[in-house]
Amino acid sequence: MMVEGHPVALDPEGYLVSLDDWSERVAEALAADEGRELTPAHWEIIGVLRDFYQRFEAAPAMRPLVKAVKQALGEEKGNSIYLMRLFPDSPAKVGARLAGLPKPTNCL
Amino acid sequence: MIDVSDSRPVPQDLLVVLRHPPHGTHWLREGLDVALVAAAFGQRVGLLFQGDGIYALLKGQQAGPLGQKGTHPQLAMLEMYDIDTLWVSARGLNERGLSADDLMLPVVPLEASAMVELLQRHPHTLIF
Amino acid sequence: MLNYALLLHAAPYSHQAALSALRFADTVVANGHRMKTIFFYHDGVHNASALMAPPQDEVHLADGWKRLHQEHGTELLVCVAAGLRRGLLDVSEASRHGVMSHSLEAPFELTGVGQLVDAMLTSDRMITFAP
Amino acid sequence: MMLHLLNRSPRSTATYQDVSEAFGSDDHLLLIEDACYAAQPSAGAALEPFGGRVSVLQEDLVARGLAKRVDPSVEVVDMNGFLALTETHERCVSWF
Repeated sequence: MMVEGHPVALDPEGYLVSLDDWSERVAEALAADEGRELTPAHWEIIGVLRDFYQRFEAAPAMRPLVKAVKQALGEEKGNSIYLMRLFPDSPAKVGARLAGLPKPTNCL
Repeated sequence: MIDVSDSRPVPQDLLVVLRHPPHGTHWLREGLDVALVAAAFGQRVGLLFQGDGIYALLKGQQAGPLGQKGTHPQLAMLEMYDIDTLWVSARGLNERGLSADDLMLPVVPLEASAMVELLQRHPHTLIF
Repeated sequence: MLNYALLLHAAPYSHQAALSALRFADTVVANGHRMKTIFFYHDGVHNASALMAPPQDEVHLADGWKRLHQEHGTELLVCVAAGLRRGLLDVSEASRHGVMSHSLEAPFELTGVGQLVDAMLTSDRMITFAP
Repeated sequence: MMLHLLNRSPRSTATYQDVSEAFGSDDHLLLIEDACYAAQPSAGAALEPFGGRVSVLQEDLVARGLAKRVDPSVEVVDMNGFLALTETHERCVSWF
């Protein structure tokens, strides 16, 4: 994938090979790649995910993601319905990809 | 919220006993992974730190050489998985010259008799 | 009849524990119980290696586990997180991770730790064998 | 009532201490693999905390040349005996 003239390596599932490559432009390109456009609501959650990884060195499963969103953004966003609407299929996996976190290890 | 200040430990669905120190082996990491996954699946999980496993809780830990991940971020994350019941062997703590102030998370020290009861009262126990 | 699950942490040929677990599993079925699940975790994931080639005069552990599956329907579950780190990948994980080859085949299955929790909740007995 | 499986030589005193901390008055200890060495009379103190509720796995004992070196207080069981202990004890934990 090319972002602003620089190559960004992705693994076969579209996760960043090197987490240091992440930037907001890269996140937008990753989202465009799967036909999404990032709104301020998405960016809020991406921020929570990146903060989670900074603190705990792991991508969250769904349950702790909901809890982290609740703590950061309040009750109305800290629920799985809201997150599923923003990131259909699997908020924990899709979110981790867009936020430049390691691929969740499939343990969940 | 489960009240752990009671002298009788309140059993959870699963007790994970951690007996190995961080960094030297992968036991602690993989034991904590089981605890986290069980909690993500909605099980109530309690942790018991015994022997050198108590060193998992020591303050001031860092990543190891070559960026080896520590287990302290995993421990800090327990709260996000609603694992807030942490027991520690009182004897193990004393033998290592440690007190609760030296540890990164609040724990409930248990005397030997309470530890026996802890194991007896949990329906499932895994030791790492 | 009881449903048994085993949790195996030990690599083959490094420690007796893998042999102990296989011996125990054989004893479980010989006594009319059900050997429901064997979960391979920690270094135990190496028991699932399709590339294992021990000398002819030693027990072939991977074949031993497969025999339990074939004769008694035992599930052979390998922790995917522990396996990937240690080079145990099936065809789909190999392509998912862009590596050239795979080292794990049916009847071994790569699964999450959630399956271990499930095995614990749905079996009558869970016995751990560790190095 | 719990079955404790132990596989370490009695030289691993820390492991024996951890088991003894968690060993209840109705519990039973089964020595397998290198823990067979603890079944010798000379290992004496290692098994003191377990109040005579100790078995050892025969085939591991025999393999190690210890068949005739078992303390009389330790019960010798074969693999079927091992299985029987897991039948009568609802929960089993392993120390290593």
